[in-house]
Amino acid sequence: MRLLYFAWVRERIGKTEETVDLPAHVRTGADLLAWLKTRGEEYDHALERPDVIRLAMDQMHIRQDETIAEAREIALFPPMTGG
Amino acid sequence: MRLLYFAWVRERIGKTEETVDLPAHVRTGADLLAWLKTRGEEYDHALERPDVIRLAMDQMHIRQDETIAEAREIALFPPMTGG
Amino acid sequence: MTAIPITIRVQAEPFDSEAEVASLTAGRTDVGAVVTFQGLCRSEGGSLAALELEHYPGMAEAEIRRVAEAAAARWPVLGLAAIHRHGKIAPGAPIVLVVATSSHRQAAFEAAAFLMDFLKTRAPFWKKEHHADGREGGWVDARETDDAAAARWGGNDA
Amino acid sequence: MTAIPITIRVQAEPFDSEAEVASLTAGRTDVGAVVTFQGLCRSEGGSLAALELEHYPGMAEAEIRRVAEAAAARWPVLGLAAIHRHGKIAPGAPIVLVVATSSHRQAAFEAAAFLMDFLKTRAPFWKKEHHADGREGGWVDARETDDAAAARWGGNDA
Repeated sequence: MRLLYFAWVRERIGKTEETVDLPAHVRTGADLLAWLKTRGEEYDHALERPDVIRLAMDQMHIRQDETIAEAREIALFPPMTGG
Repeated sequence: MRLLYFAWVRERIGKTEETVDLPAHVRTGADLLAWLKTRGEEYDHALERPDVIRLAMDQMHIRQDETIAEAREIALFPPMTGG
Repeated sequence: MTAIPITIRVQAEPFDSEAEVASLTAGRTDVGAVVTFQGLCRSEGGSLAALELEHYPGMAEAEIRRVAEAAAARWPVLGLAAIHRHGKIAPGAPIVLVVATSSHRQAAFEAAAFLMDFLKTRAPFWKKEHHADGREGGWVDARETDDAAAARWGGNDA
Repeated sequence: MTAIPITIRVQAEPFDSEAEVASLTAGRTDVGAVVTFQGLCRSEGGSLAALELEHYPGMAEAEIRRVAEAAAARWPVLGLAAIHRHGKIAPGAPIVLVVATSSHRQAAFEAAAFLMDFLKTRAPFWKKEHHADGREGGWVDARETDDAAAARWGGNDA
Protein backbone atom coordinates (compact mmCIF):
# COMPACT_ATOMS: atom_id res chain seq x y z
CA MET A 1 0.00 0.00 0.00
CA ARG A 2 1.22 3.46 -0.89
CA LEU A 3 1.35 5.97 1.95
CA LEU A 4 1.59 9.74 1.38
CA TYR A 5 2.48 12.35 4.01
CA PHE A 6 1.80 16.08 3.91
CA ALA A 7 2.73 19.24 5.85
CA TRP A 8 4.14 18.62 9.34
CA VAL A 9 3.32 14.92 9.17
CA ARG A 10 5.65 14.75 6.16
CA GLU A 11 8.33 16.86 7.85
CA ARG A 12 8.32 14.80 11.05
CA ILE A 13 8.34 11.43 9.30
CA GLY A 14 10.96 12.75 6.90
CA LYS A 15 9.41 11.25 3.75
CA THR A 16 6.87 12.37 1.21
CA GLU A 17 5.72 8.82 0.53
CA GLU A 18 6.54 5.15 0.94
CA THR A 19 5.10 1.76 0.07
CA VAL A 20 4.39 -0.63 2.93
CA ASP A 21 3.01 -4.11 3.46
CA LEU A 22 0.36 -3.88 6.11
CA PRO A 23 0.10 -6.60 8.76
CA ALA A 24 -3.19 -8.48 8.58
CA HIS A 25 -4.51 -6.94 11.82
CA VAL A 26 -4.45 -3.42 10.34
CA ARG A 27 -8.01 -2.95 9.12
CA THR A 28 -9.02 0.65 9.85
CA GLY A 29 -7.44 4.07 9.63
CA ALA A 30 -6.94 4.05 13.40
CA ASP A 31 -5.21 0.66 13.15
CA LEU A 32 -2.87 2.11 10.52
CA LEU A 33 -1.93 5.06 12.75
CA ALA A 34 -1.31 2.77 15.75
CA TRP A 35 0.87 0.46 13.66
CA LEU A 36 2.85 3.30 12.06
CA LYS A 37 3.59 4.77 15.51
CA THR A 38 5.56 1.59 16.32
CA ARG A 39 7.83 1.98 13.29
CA GLY A 40 10.28 4.45 14.85
CA GLU A 41 10.74 7.70 16.71
CA GLU A 42 9.94 9.89 13.72
CA TYR A 43 6.58 8.14 13.24
CA ASP A 44 5.85 8.27 16.95
CA HIS A 45 6.57 12.01 16.94
CA ALA A 46 4.50 12.69 13.79
CA LEU A 47 1.55 10.72 15.14
CA GLU A 48 1.83 11.60 18.83
CA ARG A 49 -1.74 12.97 18.72
CA PRO A 50 -3.41 10.52 16.38
CA ASP A 51 -6.81 12.20 16.90
CA VAL A 52 -5.72 15.30 14.95
CA ILE A 53 -4.43 13.30 11.96
CA ARG A 54 -6.71 13.33 8.88
CA LEU A 55 -6.82 10.45 6.43
CA ALA A 56 -7.67 10.18 2.76
CA MET A 57 -8.16 6.85 1.01
CA ASP A 58 -7.64 6.97 -2.74
CA GLN A 59 -7.99 10.76 -2.59
CA MET A 60 -11.24 10.82 -0.62
CA HIS A 61 -11.53 11.87 3.01
CA ILE A 62 -12.28 8.98 5.39
CA ARG A 63 -12.87 8.74 9.11
CA GLN A 64 -10.32 6.86 11.19
CA ASP A 65 -12.84 4.12 11.97
CA GLU A 66 -13.40 3.29 8.30
CA THR A 67 -11.85 0.23 6.73
CA ILE A 68 -8.81 0.71 4.53
CA ALA A 69 -8.63 -2.87 3.31
CA GLU A 70 -9.29 -1.97 -0.34
CA ALA A 71 -7.06 1.10 -0.48
CA ARG A 72 -4.39 1.61 -3.08
CA GLU A 73 -3.23 4.87 -1.51
CA ILE A 74 -3.63 6.35 1.96
CA ALA A 75 -2.61 9.91 2.76
CA LEU A 76 -1.94 11.23 6.29
CA PHE A 77 -2.03 14.95 7.00
CA PRO A 78 -2.96 17.63 9.54
CA PRO A 79 -6.23 19.58 9.35
CA MET A 80 -6.38 21.58 6.12
CA THR A 81 -5.54 25.28 6.10
CA GLY A 82 -6.07 26.29 2.48
CA GLY A 83 -8.25 28.98 1.05
CA MET B 1 -41.29 74.29 -2.74
CA ARG B 2 -39.62 72.28 -5.49
CA LEU B 3 -41.30 69.00 -6.39
CA LEU B 4 -39.53 66.27 -8.38
CA TYR B 5 -41.20 63.28 -10.04
CA PHE B 6 -39.58 60.02 -11.14
CA ALA B 7 -40.43 56.91 -13.18
CA TRP B 8 -44.18 56.34 -13.73
CA VAL B 9 -45.10 59.16 -11.36
CA ARG B 10 -43.19 61.50 -13.69
CA GLU B 11 -44.74 59.96 -16.80
CA ARG B 12 -48.31 60.22 -15.50
CA ILE B 13 -47.96 63.76 -14.18
CA GLY B 14 -46.12 64.70 -17.37
CA LYS B 15 -43.42 66.77 -15.70
CA THR B 16 -40.00 66.08 -14.24
CA GLU B 17 -40.34 68.91 -11.71
CA GLU B 18 -42.25 72.01 -10.72
CA THR B 19 -42.25 74.65 -8.01
CA VAL B 20 -45.42 75.07 -5.96
CA ASP B 21 -46.71 77.18 -3.10
CA LEU B 22 -48.21 74.85 -0.55
CA PRO B 23 -51.44 75.78 1.23
CA ALA B 24 -50.93 76.21 4.96
CA HIS B 25 -52.86 73.02 5.79
CA VAL B 26 -50.33 70.84 3.97
CA ARG B 27 -48.02 69.74 6.77
CA THR B 28 -47.07 66.10 6.12
CA GLY B 29 -46.14 63.96 3.14
CA ALA B 30 -49.64 62.46 3.17
CA ASP B 31 -51.14 65.97 3.15
CA LEU B 32 -49.00 66.80 0.11
CA LEU B 33 -50.21 63.73 -1.80
CA ALA B 34 -53.86 64.50 -0.96
CA TRP B 35 -53.48 68.09 -2.09
CA LEU B 36 -51.64 67.19 -5.31
CA LYS B 37 -54.41 64.72 -6.24
CA THR B 38 -56.83 67.67 -6.42
CA ARG B 39 -54.69 69.51 -8.97
CA GLY B 40 -55.90 67.67 -12.05
CA GLU B 41 -56.57 64.35 -13.74
CA GLU B 42 -52.92 63.64 -14.39
CA TYR B 43 -52.10 64.06 -10.69
CA ASP B 44 -55.10 62.02 -9.66
CA HIS B 45 -53.98 59.23 -11.99
CA ALA B 46 -50.34 59.33 -10.85
CA LEU B 47 -51.35 59.26 -7.18
CA GLU B 48 -54.39 57.00 -7.42
CA ARG B 49 -52.78 54.67 -4.89
CA PRO B 50 -51.04 57.10 -2.54
CA ASP B 51 -49.91 54.26 -0.26
CA VAL B 52 -47.40 53.01 -2.87
CA ILE B 53 -45.83 56.43 -3.44
CA ARG B 54 -42.43 56.97 -1.81
CA LEU B 55 -41.26 60.41 -0.69
CA ALA B 56 -37.84 61.95 -0.23
CA MET B 57 -37.30 65.29 1.50
CA ASP B 58 -34.09 67.06 0.55
CA GLN B 59 -32.76 63.76 -0.85
CA MET B 60 -33.53 61.66 2.23
CA HIS B 61 -36.31 59.07 2.44
CA ILE B 62 -39.21 60.10 4.68
CA ARG B 63 -42.41 58.43 5.76
CA GLN B 64 -45.69 59.94 4.61
CA ASP B 65 -46.59 60.92 8.18
CA GLU B 66 -43.47 63.04 8.60
CA THR B 67 -43.63 66.82 8.42
CA ILE B 68 -42.44 68.51 5.27
CA ALA B 69 -42.66 72.04 6.59
CA GLU B 70 -38.92 72.69 6.36
CA ALA B 71 -38.37 71.04 2.96
CA ARG B 72 -36.66 72.78 0.06
CA GLU B 73 -37.25 69.81 -2.25
CA ILE B 74 -39.69 66.91 -2.16
CA ALA B 75 -39.45 63.97 -4.59
CA LEU B 76 -42.29 61.58 -5.37
CA PHE B 77 -41.58 58.18 -6.89
CA PRO B 78 -42.60 54.52 -6.98
CA PRO B 79 -40.76 51.83 -4.99
CA MET B 80 -37.16 51.57 -6.16
CA THR B 81 -36.06 48.87 -8.58
CA GLY B 82 -32.34 49.44 -9.01
CA GLY B 83 -29.46 47.05 -8.43
CA MET C 1 -18.50 58.20 9.37
CA THR C 2 -15.56 55.85 8.99
CA ALA C 3 -11.96 56.19 7.94
CA ILE C 4 -12.02 53.40 5.37
CA PRO C 5 -12.01 54.16 1.64
CA ILE C 6 -15.55 54.22 0.24
CA THR C 7 -16.02 54.69 -3.50
CA ILE C 8 -19.53 55.62 -4.67
CA ARG C 9 -20.31 56.46 -8.27
CA VAL C 10 -23.38 56.72 -10.49
CA GLN C 11 -22.47 56.80 -14.16
CA ALA C 12 -23.66 55.92 -17.65
CA GLU C 13 -20.37 54.27 -18.64
CA PRO C 14 -19.47 50.65 -17.91
CA PHE C 15 -17.23 50.12 -14.88
CA ASP C 16 -13.92 48.31 -14.56
CA SER C 17 -14.31 45.84 -11.70
CA GLU C 18 -10.62 44.91 -11.79
CA ALA C 19 -9.60 48.56 -11.36
CA GLU C 20 -12.01 49.03 -8.45
CA VAL C 21 -10.63 45.96 -6.70
CA ALA C 22 -7.08 47.19 -7.34
CA SER C 23 -7.85 50.59 -5.87
CA LEU C 24 -8.93 48.91 -2.62
CA THR C 25 -6.05 46.40 -2.44
CA ALA C 26 -2.98 47.88 -4.17
CA GLY C 27 -0.04 48.65 -1.92
CA ARG C 28 -1.55 47.12 1.20
CA THR C 29 -1.09 43.70 2.81
CA ASP C 30 -3.86 43.71 5.40
CA VAL C 31 -6.64 42.72 3.00
CA GLY C 32 -7.31 38.98 3.14
CA ALA C 33 -10.71 38.84 1.48
CA VAL C 34 -12.22 40.58 -1.53
CA VAL C 35 -15.86 39.98 -2.45
CA THR C 36 -17.34 41.49 -5.59
CA PHE C 37 -20.91 41.48 -6.81
CA GLN C 38 -21.87 42.38 -10.34
CA GLY C 39 -25.48 42.67 -11.42
CA LEU C 40 -26.01 42.13 -15.14
CA CYS C 41 -29.00 42.87 -17.38
CA ARG C 42 -30.87 39.63 -18.21
CA SER C 43 -32.75 39.23 -21.47
CA GLU C 44 -35.68 37.41 -19.82
CA GLY C 45 -35.56 34.66 -22.40
CA GLY C 46 -34.97 37.02 -25.31
CA SER C 47 -38.04 39.19 -24.72
CA LEU C 48 -36.04 42.16 -23.47
CA ALA C 49 -34.22 44.55 -25.82
CA ALA C 50 -32.83 46.78 -23.08
CA LEU C 51 -33.38 48.12 -19.60
CA GLU C 52 -33.51 51.86 -19.12
CA LEU C 53 -32.40 53.00 -15.69
CA GLU C 54 -33.70 56.29 -14.36
CA HIS C 55 -32.24 57.73 -11.17
CA TYR C 56 -32.49 60.70 -8.83
CA PRO C 57 -29.16 62.51 -9.29
CA GLY C 58 -27.58 63.50 -6.01
CA MET C 59 -29.85 61.42 -3.84
CA ALA C 60 -28.74 58.21 -5.59
CA GLU C 61 -25.11 58.77 -4.62
CA ALA C 62 -26.05 60.02 -1.15
CA GLU C 63 -28.32 57.07 -0.41
CA ILE C 64 -25.77 54.48 -1.58
CA ARG C 65 -23.20 56.22 0.61
CA ARG C 66 -25.54 56.03 3.60
CA VAL C 67 -25.95 52.28 3.02
CA ALA C 68 -22.17 51.86 2.67
CA GLU C 69 -21.56 53.81 5.90
CA ALA C 70 -24.06 51.55 7.67
CA ALA C 71 -22.20 48.49 6.35
CA ALA C 72 -18.86 49.93 7.47
CA ALA C 73 -20.27 50.55 10.95
CA ARG C 74 -21.58 47.00 11.20
CA TRP C 75 -18.71 44.90 9.79
CA PRO C 76 -14.91 45.24 10.08
CA VAL C 77 -14.46 45.98 6.40
CA LEU C 78 -11.32 47.65 5.07
CA GLY C 79 -12.87 49.20 1.96
CA LEU C 80 -16.13 49.44 0.03
CA ALA C 81 -17.06 50.41 -3.51
CA ALA C 82 -20.46 50.68 -5.16
CA ILE C 83 -20.96 51.81 -8.73
CA HIS C 84 -24.40 51.95 -10.33
CA ARG C 85 -25.03 52.72 -13.97
CA HIS C 86 -27.94 54.66 -15.43
CA GLY C 87 -29.35 54.98 -18.93
CA LYS C 88 -30.00 52.23 -21.47
CA ILE C 89 -28.36 48.90 -20.74
CA ALA C 90 -28.38 45.92 -23.10
CA PRO C 91 -28.88 42.30 -22.03
CA GLY C 92 -25.60 40.83 -20.80
CA ALA C 93 -24.20 44.24 -19.84
CA PRO C 94 -23.34 45.19 -16.25
CA ILE C 95 -25.66 47.40 -14.17
CA VAL C 96 -24.11 47.49 -10.73
CA LEU C 97 -20.82 46.64 -9.00
CA VAL C 98 -20.21 46.24 -5.29
CA VAL C 99 -16.79 45.48 -3.79
CA ALA C 100 -16.07 44.77 -0.12
CA THR C 101 -12.62 44.07 1.34
CA SER C 102 -11.77 42.83 4.83
CA SER C 103 -9.19 40.79 6.74
CA HIS C 104 -11.41 37.73 6.95
CA ARG C 105 -13.99 36.54 4.48
CA GLN C 106 -17.21 36.64 6.47
CA ALA C 107 -17.20 40.43 6.87
CA ALA C 108 -16.60 40.95 3.15
CA PHE C 109 -19.34 38.49 2.13
CA GLU C 110 -21.90 39.94 4.52
CA ALA C 111 -21.10 43.59 3.84
CA ALA C 112 -21.38 43.03 0.08
CA ALA C 113 -24.71 41.21 0.42
CA PHE C 114 -26.02 43.89 2.81
CA LEU C 115 -24.96 46.66 0.43
CA MET C 116 -26.79 44.99 -2.46
CA ASP C 117 -29.93 44.30 -0.41
CA PHE C 118 -30.28 47.91 0.70
CA LEU C 119 -29.10 49.39 -2.58
CA LYS C 120 -32.02 47.49 -4.19
CA THR C 121 -34.63 48.73 -1.74
CA ARG C 122 -33.34 52.23 -0.87
CA ALA C 123 -31.27 53.69 -3.73
CA PRO C 124 -33.50 55.81 -6.01
CA PHE C 125 -33.25 53.92 -9.31
CA TRP C 126 -36.11 52.68 -11.48
CA LYS C 127 -35.96 50.19 -14.32
CA LYS C 128 -38.09 50.43 -17.44
CA GLU C 129 -38.19 47.55 -19.90
CA HIS C 130 -37.83 47.94 -23.63
CA HIS C 131 -39.25 44.88 -25.38
CA ALA C 132 -37.54 43.11 -28.26
CA ASP C 133 -40.84 42.99 -30.21
CA GLY C 134 -41.17 46.78 -30.12
CA ARG C 135 -44.02 46.81 -27.61
CA GLU C 136 -43.77 49.65 -25.18
CA GLY C 137 -42.16 48.34 -22.03
CA GLY C 138 -43.42 48.91 -18.57
CA TRP C 139 -41.76 49.91 -15.35
CA VAL C 140 -40.36 46.98 -13.43
CA ASP C 141 -42.32 46.28 -10.26
CA ALA C 142 -40.49 46.20 -6.94
CA ARG C 143 -40.07 42.63 -5.77
CA GLU C 144 -41.29 41.54 -2.36
CA THR C 145 -38.30 39.20 -2.21
CA ASP C 146 -36.04 42.26 -2.25
CA ASP C 147 -37.86 43.74 0.74
CA ALA C 148 -37.56 40.40 2.51
CA ALA C 149 -33.84 40.25 1.72
CA ALA C 150 -33.31 43.68 3.24
CA ALA C 151 -35.51 42.87 6.26
CA ARG C 152 -33.35 39.87 7.21
CA TRP C 153 -30.62 42.25 8.41
CA GLY C 154 -32.97 43.50 11.13
CA GLY C 155 -33.56 47.00 12.48
CA ASN C 156 -33.33 50.04 10.28
CA ASP C 157 -29.67 49.93 9.51
CA ALA C 158 -29.51 51.81 6.31
CA MET D 1 -23.36 15.79 -11.54
CA THR D 2 -24.70 18.93 -13.12
CA ALA D 3 -24.74 20.41 -16.58
CA ILE D 4 -23.44 23.85 -15.61
CA PRO D 5 -19.87 24.91 -16.39
CA ILE D 6 -17.55 24.22 -13.45
CA THR D 7 -13.92 25.34 -13.68
CA ILE D 8 -11.51 23.87 -11.12
CA ARG D 9 -7.77 24.52 -11.23
CA VAL D 10 -4.81 24.22 -8.88
CA GLN D 11 -1.82 26.14 -10.14
CA ALA D 12 1.32 28.01 -9.09
CA GLU D 13 0.62 30.97 -11.37
CA PRO D 14 -1.60 33.93 -10.47
CA PHE D 15 -5.13 33.78 -11.85
CA ASP D 16 -7.06 36.29 -13.94
CA SER D 17 -10.35 36.90 -12.17
CA GLU D 18 -11.71 39.02 -15.01
CA ALA D 19 -11.09 36.21 -17.51
CA GLU D 20 -12.77 33.65 -15.25
CA VAL D 21 -15.83 35.87 -14.90
CA ALA D 22 -15.89 36.42 -18.67
CA SER D 23 -15.74 32.69 -19.34
CA LEU D 24 -18.92 32.22 -17.26
CA THR D 25 -20.80 35.22 -18.66
CA ALA D 26 -19.66 35.90 -22.24
CA GLY D 27 -22.27 35.30 -24.91
CA ARG D 28 -25.13 34.64 -22.53
CA THR D 29 -27.89 36.86 -21.21
CA ASP D 30 -29.38 34.67 -18.47
CA VAL D 31 -26.77 35.58 -15.84
CA GLY D 32 -28.05 38.33 -13.56
CA ALA D 33 -25.60 37.98 -10.68
CA VAL D 34 -21.86 37.37 -10.47
CA VAL D 35 -20.17 36.97 -7.10
CA THR D 36 -16.41 36.62 -6.83
CA PHE D 37 -14.28 35.90 -3.80
CA GLN D 38 -10.55 36.42 -3.77
CA GLY D 39 -8.39 35.37 -0.83
CA LEU D 40 -5.14 37.30 -0.54
CA CYS D 41 -2.00 36.66 1.51
CA ARG D 42 -1.87 39.01 4.53
CA SER D 43 1.43 40.16 6.01
CA GLU D 44 0.20 39.86 9.61
CA GLY D 45 1.45 43.32 10.45
CA GLY D 46 4.70 42.94 8.52
CA SER D 47 5.87 39.78 10.32
CA LEU D 48 5.23 37.51 7.35
CA ALA D 49 7.63 37.27 4.40
CA ALA D 50 5.58 34.69 2.49
CA LEU D 51 3.13 31.83 2.77
CA GLU D 52 4.09 28.50 1.27
CA LEU D 53 1.13 26.41 0.17
CA GLU D 54 1.52 22.66 0.00
CA HIS D 55 -1.21 20.55 -1.56
CA TYR D 56 -2.15 16.97 -2.40
CA PRO D 57 -2.08 16.90 -6.21
CA GLY D 58 -5.07 15.14 -7.69
CA MET D 59 -7.08 15.08 -4.48
CA ALA D 60 -7.02 18.88 -4.22
CA GLU D 61 -8.75 19.28 -7.59
CA ALA D 62 -11.08 16.35 -6.91
CA GLU D 63 -12.14 17.62 -3.50
CA ILE D 64 -12.78 21.18 -4.71
CA ARG D 65 -14.87 19.69 -7.52
CA ARG D 66 -16.90 17.65 -5.02
CA VAL D 67 -17.59 20.83 -3.05
CA ALA D 68 -18.57 22.68 -6.24
CA GLU D 69 -20.90 19.86 -7.28
CA ALA D 70 -22.54 20.03 -3.85
CA ALA D 71 -23.02 23.80 -4.27
CA ALA D 72 -24.48 23.30 -7.75
CA ALA D 73 -26.92 20.71 -6.38
CA ARG D 74 -28.03 23.05 -3.59
CA TRP D 75 -28.39 26.42 -5.37
CA PRO D 76 -29.66 27.36 -8.84
CA VAL D 77 -26.26 28.57 -10.00
CA LEU D 78 -25.42 28.94 -13.69
CA GLY D 79 -21.66 28.51 -13.39
CA LEU D 80 -18.90 28.03 -10.82
CA ALA D 81 -15.14 28.49 -10.85
CA ALA D 82 -12.57 27.80 -8.13
CA ILE D 83 -8.86 28.31 -8.62
CA HIS D 84 -6.36 27.68 -5.83
CA ARG D 85 -2.67 28.49 -6.02
CA HIS D 86 0.20 26.51 -4.49
CA GLY D 87 3.82 27.32 -3.79
CA LYS D 88 5.27 30.48 -2.28
CA ILE D 89 2.93 33.47 -2.14
CA ALA D 90 3.97 36.98 -1.07
CA PRO D 91 1.87 39.30 1.12
CA GLY D 92 -0.74 41.08 -0.99
CA ALA D 93 -0.78 38.36 -3.63
CA PRO D 94 -3.87 36.27 -4.41
CA ILE D 95 -4.23 32.70 -3.11
CA VAL D 96 -7.71 31.61 -4.13
CA LEU D 97 -10.51 32.70 -6.46
CA VAL D 98 -14.13 31.59 -6.38
CA VAL D 99 -16.74 32.74 -8.90
CA ALA D 100 -20.47 31.92 -8.79
CA THR D 101 -23.03 33.07 -11.35
CA SER D 102 -26.81 32.83 -11.15
CA SER D 103 -30.00 34.56 -12.29
CA HIS D 104 -30.62 36.20 -8.91
CA ARG D 105 -28.09 37.35 -6.38
CA GLN D 106 -28.88 35.21 -3.36
CA ALA D 107 -27.86 31.93 -5.01
CA ALA D 108 -24.55 33.39 -6.23
CA PHE D 109 -23.72 34.88 -2.81
CA GLU D 110 -24.56 31.72 -0.92
CA ALA D 111 -22.89 29.31 -3.35
CA ALA D 112 -19.67 31.36 -3.29
CA ALA D 113 -19.63 31.52 0.53
CA PHE D 114 -20.40 27.79 0.75
CA LEU D 115 -17.60 26.98 -1.71
CA MET D 116 -15.10 28.99 0.32
CA ASP D 117 -16.21 27.51 3.66
CA PHE D 118 -15.82 23.93 2.46
CA LEU D 119 -12.74 24.62 0.38
CA LYS D 120 -11.12 25.86 3.63
CA THR D 121 -12.07 22.80 5.66
CA ARG D 122 -11.97 20.01 3.05
CA ALA D 123 -9.53 20.84 0.24
CA PRO D 124 -6.09 19.35 1.00
CA PHE D 125 -3.92 22.47 1.24
CA TRP D 126 -1.61 23.45 4.08
CA LYS D 127 -0.01 26.83 4.74
CA LYS D 128 3.48 27.29 6.17
CA GLU D 129 4.65 30.73 7.26
CA HIS D 130 7.99 32.21 6.33
CA HIS D 131 8.85 35.02 8.75
CA ALA D 132 10.26 38.36 7.70
CA ASP D 133 12.96 38.19 10.41
CA GLY D 134 14.35 34.92 9.03
CA ARG D 135 12.96 32.73 11.81
CA GLU D 136 11.75 29.39 10.60
CA GLY D 137 8.02 29.63 10.14
CA GLY D 138 5.51 27.16 11.44
CA TRP D 139 2.52 25.48 9.89
CA VAL D 140 -0.65 27.50 10.18
CA ASP D 141 -3.13 25.94 12.61
CA ALA D 142 -6.62 25.15 11.41
CA ARG D 143 -9.08 27.69 12.78
CA GLU D 144 -12.13 26.60 14.73
CA THR D 145 -14.00 29.52 13.16
CA ASP D 146 -13.53 27.81 9.78
CA ASP D 147 -15.09 24.60 11.07
CA ALA D 148 -17.95 26.65 12.50
CA ALA D 149 -18.40 28.45 9.17
CA ALA D 150 -18.67 25.14 7.35
CA ALA D 151 -20.97 23.66 10.00
CA ARG D 152 -23.54 26.45 9.57
CA TRP D 153 -24.58 24.96 6.21
CA GLY D 154 -25.80 21.85 8.07
CA GLY D 155 -25.59 18.19 7.17
CA ASN D 156 -22.62 16.76 5.34
CA ASP D 157 -23.08 18.49 2.04
CA ALA D 158 -19.58 18.45 0.74
